[in-house]
Amino acid sequence: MPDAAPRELTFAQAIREALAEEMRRDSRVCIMGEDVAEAGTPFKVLSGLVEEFGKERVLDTPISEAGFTGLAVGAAMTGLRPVVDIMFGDFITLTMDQMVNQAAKVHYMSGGTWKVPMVMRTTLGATRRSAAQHSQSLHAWFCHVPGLKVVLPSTPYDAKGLLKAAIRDENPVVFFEDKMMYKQKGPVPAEEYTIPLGLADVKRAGSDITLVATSSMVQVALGAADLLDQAGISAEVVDPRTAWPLDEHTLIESAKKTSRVIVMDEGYERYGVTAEIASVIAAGAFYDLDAPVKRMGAMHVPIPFSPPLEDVTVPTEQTVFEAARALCGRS
Amino acid sequence: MPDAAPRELTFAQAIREALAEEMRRDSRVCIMGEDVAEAGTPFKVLSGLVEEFGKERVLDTPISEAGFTGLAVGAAMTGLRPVVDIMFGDFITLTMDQMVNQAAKVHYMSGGTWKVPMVMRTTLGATRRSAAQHSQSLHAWFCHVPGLKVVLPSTPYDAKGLLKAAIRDENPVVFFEDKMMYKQKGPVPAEEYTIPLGLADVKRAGSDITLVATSSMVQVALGAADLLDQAGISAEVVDPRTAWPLDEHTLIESAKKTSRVIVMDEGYERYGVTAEIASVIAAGAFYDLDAPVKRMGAMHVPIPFSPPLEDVTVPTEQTVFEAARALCGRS
Amino acid sequence: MTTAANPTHTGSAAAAESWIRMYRQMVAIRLFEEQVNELYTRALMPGLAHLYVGEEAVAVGVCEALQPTDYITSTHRGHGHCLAKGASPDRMFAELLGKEAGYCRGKGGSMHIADPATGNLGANAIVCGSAGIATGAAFSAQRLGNQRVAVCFFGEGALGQGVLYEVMNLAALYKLPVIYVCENNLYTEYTHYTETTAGDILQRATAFGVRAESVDGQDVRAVHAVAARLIESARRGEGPAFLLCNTYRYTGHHVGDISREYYRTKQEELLWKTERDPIKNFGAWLIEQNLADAAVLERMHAEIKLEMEKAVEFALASPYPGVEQVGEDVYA
Amino acid sequence: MTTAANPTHTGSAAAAESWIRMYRQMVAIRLFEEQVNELYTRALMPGLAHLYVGEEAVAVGVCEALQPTDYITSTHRGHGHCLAKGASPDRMFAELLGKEAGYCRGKGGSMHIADPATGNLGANAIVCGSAGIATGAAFSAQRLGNQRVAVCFFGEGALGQGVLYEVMNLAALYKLPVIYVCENNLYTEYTHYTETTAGDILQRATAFGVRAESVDGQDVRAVHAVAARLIESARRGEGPAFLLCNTYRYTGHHVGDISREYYRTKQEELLWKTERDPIKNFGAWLIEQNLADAAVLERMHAEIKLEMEKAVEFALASPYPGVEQVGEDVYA
Ligand SMILES: Cc1ncc(C[n+]2csc(CCOP(=O)(O)OP(=O)(O)O)c2C)c(N)n1
Ligand SMILES: Cc1ncc(C[n+]2csc(CCOP(=O)(O)OP(=O)(O)O)c2C)c(N)n1
Ligand SMILES: [Mg+2]
Ligand SMILES: [Mg+2]
Repeated sequence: MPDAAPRELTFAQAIREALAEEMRRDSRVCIMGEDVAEAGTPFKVLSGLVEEFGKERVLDTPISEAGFTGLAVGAAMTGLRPVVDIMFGDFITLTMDQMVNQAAKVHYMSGGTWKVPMVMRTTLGATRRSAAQHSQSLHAWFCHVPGLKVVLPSTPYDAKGLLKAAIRDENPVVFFEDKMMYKQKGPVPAEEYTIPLGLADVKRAGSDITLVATSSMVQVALGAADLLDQAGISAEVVDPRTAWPLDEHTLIESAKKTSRVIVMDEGYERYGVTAEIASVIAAGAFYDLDAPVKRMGAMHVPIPFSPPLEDVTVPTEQTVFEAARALCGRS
Repeated sequence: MPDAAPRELTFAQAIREALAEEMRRDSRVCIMGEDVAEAGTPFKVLSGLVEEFGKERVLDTPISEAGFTGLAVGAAMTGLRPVVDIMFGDFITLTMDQMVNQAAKVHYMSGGTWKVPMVMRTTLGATRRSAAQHSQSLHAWFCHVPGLKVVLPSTPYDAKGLLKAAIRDENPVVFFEDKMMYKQKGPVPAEEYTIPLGLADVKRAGSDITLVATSSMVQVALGAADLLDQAGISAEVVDPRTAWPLDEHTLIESAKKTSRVIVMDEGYERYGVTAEIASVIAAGAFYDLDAPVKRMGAMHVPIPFSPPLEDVTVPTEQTVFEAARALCGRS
Repeated sequence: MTTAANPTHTGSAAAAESWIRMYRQMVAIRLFEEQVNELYTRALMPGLAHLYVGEEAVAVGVCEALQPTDYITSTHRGHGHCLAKGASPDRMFAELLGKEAGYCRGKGGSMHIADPATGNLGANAIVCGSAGIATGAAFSAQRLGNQRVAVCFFGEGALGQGVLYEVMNLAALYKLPVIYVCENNLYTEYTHYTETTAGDILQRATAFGVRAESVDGQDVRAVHAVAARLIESARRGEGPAFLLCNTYRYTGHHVGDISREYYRTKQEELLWKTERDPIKNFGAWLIEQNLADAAVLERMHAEIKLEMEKAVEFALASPYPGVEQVGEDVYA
Repeated sequence: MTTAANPTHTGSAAAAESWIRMYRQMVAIRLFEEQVNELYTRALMPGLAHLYVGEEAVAVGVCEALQPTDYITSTHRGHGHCLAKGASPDRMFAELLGKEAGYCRGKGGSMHIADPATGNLGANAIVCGSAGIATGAAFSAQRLGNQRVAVCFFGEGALGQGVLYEVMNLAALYKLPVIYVCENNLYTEYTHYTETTAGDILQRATAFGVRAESVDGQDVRAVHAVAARLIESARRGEGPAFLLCNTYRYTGHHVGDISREYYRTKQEELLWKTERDPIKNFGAWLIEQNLADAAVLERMHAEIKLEMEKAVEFALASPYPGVEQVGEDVYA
């Protein structure tokens, strides 16, 4: 259906469309997870897929995250291309052995003979009043693990293109979706496209400061950039899109251009994604930076339930705006 | 037994002595893990303890890392002070839910009413020809998690003092021991002492470059410092000793003094401990650094079995020496 | 909740008192949950909550057989366990609203209520997340010799989690005083348990050396009788047990789960509500046995309703924690 | 390893061939392991290895009932499975020495040998680490309709890992063609299994809907008979099975585990070696049945010994991988 007219999809729809297209294209692609079939997940992201592809390919599992992730690893090694659904990113704790000691290492340990083309889709993000065990953004763990790729889409367009690329990838890929973003709309062309893993995207060009932002933080960065604009500061917003492979080049070039950088990610700030990106930039743009690279991530506390407390644990447009202004010497 | 005479213990003996002393001091302290009793662990670190304290307090468990770690969380909440033994650090993958979603969060989620005074002892380190599933240094994951403390001792003296402090701590503490270091000797006084968690230690003073090194990398840094000395470069070796709490002040002050820094840790370099420490230093000593902070960690590959391959995956005295020389403009 | 002797099998006054207490407790849970639903519907509660309506007899029957110092662990569907173990509704509502007066100073919310004073080690939002904790509490009890017992409540969905079998094995090996209470309400979130559970549930316990029984979870007397027996046996050092309670949740998986026809029929719901309601049936029995008359029970309902309304008011009027508290309680 | 028809229950020539092949294979495993121990003792092998000596009948009896395209997963004690499924000793030794000619280009070592050509999905150094993988291979086989079966070998220590029960439940629900072969050699590392295993092992499978049988793991004919039956039933779509093989490891947990008196007696070891040796007993049976005579078997031993020595020589003479290979194979 070649249709050039601009089309808007929600983030959830974009994910679903990517899955449907890949499942039509390749009969080896199947989905497994808790309440993924008729229920279409609690977030309703997968609604309709079981109707089209049947229960053989959209598989409701028991609440056995380790078990069905392990099953997916073996299935991926032997001819299928499973997409595993881990409802909340907090539950990846249960899959670490399967993902890290198995999926990530099979190819290497076997001297390149076995492959594990699987995708784990899961969620991140707080401010949903879901408390400490349903609000974490733990993707930094997987970024640390050789053999895995980690995708952090921030728009419906990126989500669709990156998910299709992830499904076609020959390696285990972990795909984190911000659960607060599912209803957000954005343009998604009807034509087929994929986005290669490992390419950053400049979401907004600017000259005074670089805001590197991932996933849920991209919208925050763009909002802050608007505020900064009004304050006469031109912010560039760069979205790495994949935390691994990491497009260091684009990040460093932007930093060299603007000479000031804030790195934002919704995972915990300490020992998290912002640390890697900040230190890559601090080293790569060392001679061009006018100020220390500033990091903004989740506060180092288990996510509290109470709304006024939860709200201060993550960066907001306002806090980013203020930090950026201060970094530019205009506070 | 007040005895001021210098006394040498191996790293393993220091650990064992710390445990024995704390078990004598406090009947609530108990040990659980696989083959910890008569076998005293495969590393023989715990030999003799079951003989003194009995099988009730030195408990052989099934191969159920998640199960007995979970049991320890509950036991810690209700009056005991368990020390859990996870044989290889690679198996923490199986305990992530218990440690991260339970142990680390209980105190906070309960509004400060329940506490989890437990210690997980485990190992890190490669070059033992143990291949990809028995050679990882995954401590960065725990460093990322609020509610946990992470200890990385590098000498018998530190190991003993820090372990005693960890056992007395009211929080879940993860204690990583370099398995290649167990037979290394060092002075350990016979007198009682503890080392507070959160204090870095300058292992060697110097003025031209700072080598920040953790755990297994401290000896490497000290060796490199000797080589550097011969090349006319004075290296300061700083050991944070605990990755969390992190003694940022000492690290930054050393960096300010020397103006050049290499951060070394045996975990994967990417998204690992070196990223956090490097970015803390790059920001904290921004105006004093003469060169980008250099990071040296494990190569981003599953640890290979083959000796010549394994040997190049981790920093060595020679590679650190060369990197330091280059950083000082003397390559 | 009751005193040392558990004379509920006799026709004594103490038994009668116990029956009435259980009835009251079940009604309290139901009316508590009605308020929760109301708060959600009126958009006064942040987030979601998982109601225990329909399953009251399980929590109450079991907790009536526990001492105040005994431990429980609970789940995402935890209000019932929490109340049955003795928590007060006002601080619970405050917690559900994220207020400082809540059991967790607002930090936990519906899925994390914990209360050392009543031995409540905490609700848990990880399915099966508290199996280790309960087993560990039993381990402490055994090692400290304090005669306590730990009860681990969980839904049948937790049967999917391997750690359950790991800790049951540990409990059997060490003969720990822990009771695993499986609330089989037929569904996990939106999937019937038969689609996710192969084999035989009771055998899943006995295979690990944990004796197992099942009971009609809608019959509080039956639940209480078998729970009391298992608990006292565990207390005597005879080891762990598994109790399968067959029950049903009347409403959605959570308060927002309104359209349920795609996973279960309205007739099924109706059948349980009309034929198998634990409160209604138990009330009828109390009247039949001349232990209460209808008017007394009605008055009780009204009283409790008022109590719940007051508790909600308290919670609504309570202040949020100050923002500075966000960084407190991370480390002890 | 064998052809489609598995006529080992008949007295046919094919059956005789199969018996001889199994005998040869068991001897090959034993002599392979002797060379491994030798390499360790002479400090020619990096790291450690876990010998399969004493357990040969399990791997051989099971793998004889498999097709070349069927899958296996293996453990830290994996040389026997690997050989029984058809791997060649020279590339295995090369792998054990970290040489480029090894099955994994030297990257895996003893605990990670994998070989797509023989359906070997890989040994695994995580206890129970391959249970998910084997189950997934069976899932693929079912979905792709390729009639393959997957066998998951593991020691009884893996019964401690919850994930085993998670995947058995999945296998039963989806009726997957997977056989879980539990090698109970009585010990984990240094602990007798009765100290770590409550309840009943077979029930731990049946409770999850997986039918279970046990067999004398020292009797290759018995192992083969029951394995063949379970495998063909799984292949027909009748679902998973669990096979408990009672066996014994003659030597230490690993090559360096020399002093074992603190966890088991020398008498016990001696008893198994003298009375229950799978090779000796099977050889005697072959002779008794006139399927071979002592001289033939002796010649076979000598031949295999030579083959193993050659394989070792090959491995010793092989080059290490070039250092540039360290970064290859991380991503496909
Ligand atoms: C480890 C984990 N996986 C998935 C979930 C999401 N989840 C929350 S409740 C639930 C269903 C639980 O069913 P059951 O145990 O039967 O309890 P019920 O809700 O019926 O009381 C699921 C899948 C979770 N909280 N934790
Ligand atoms: C998850 C995990 N925990 C612990 C270990 C350490 N370990 C290696 S082998 C072993 C014992 C295994 O016993 P069993 O499964 O009976 O196999 P066997 O060695 O007897 O063949 C242990 C505890 C491991 N490799 N993986
Ligand atoms: Mg349920
Ligand atoms: Mg064994």
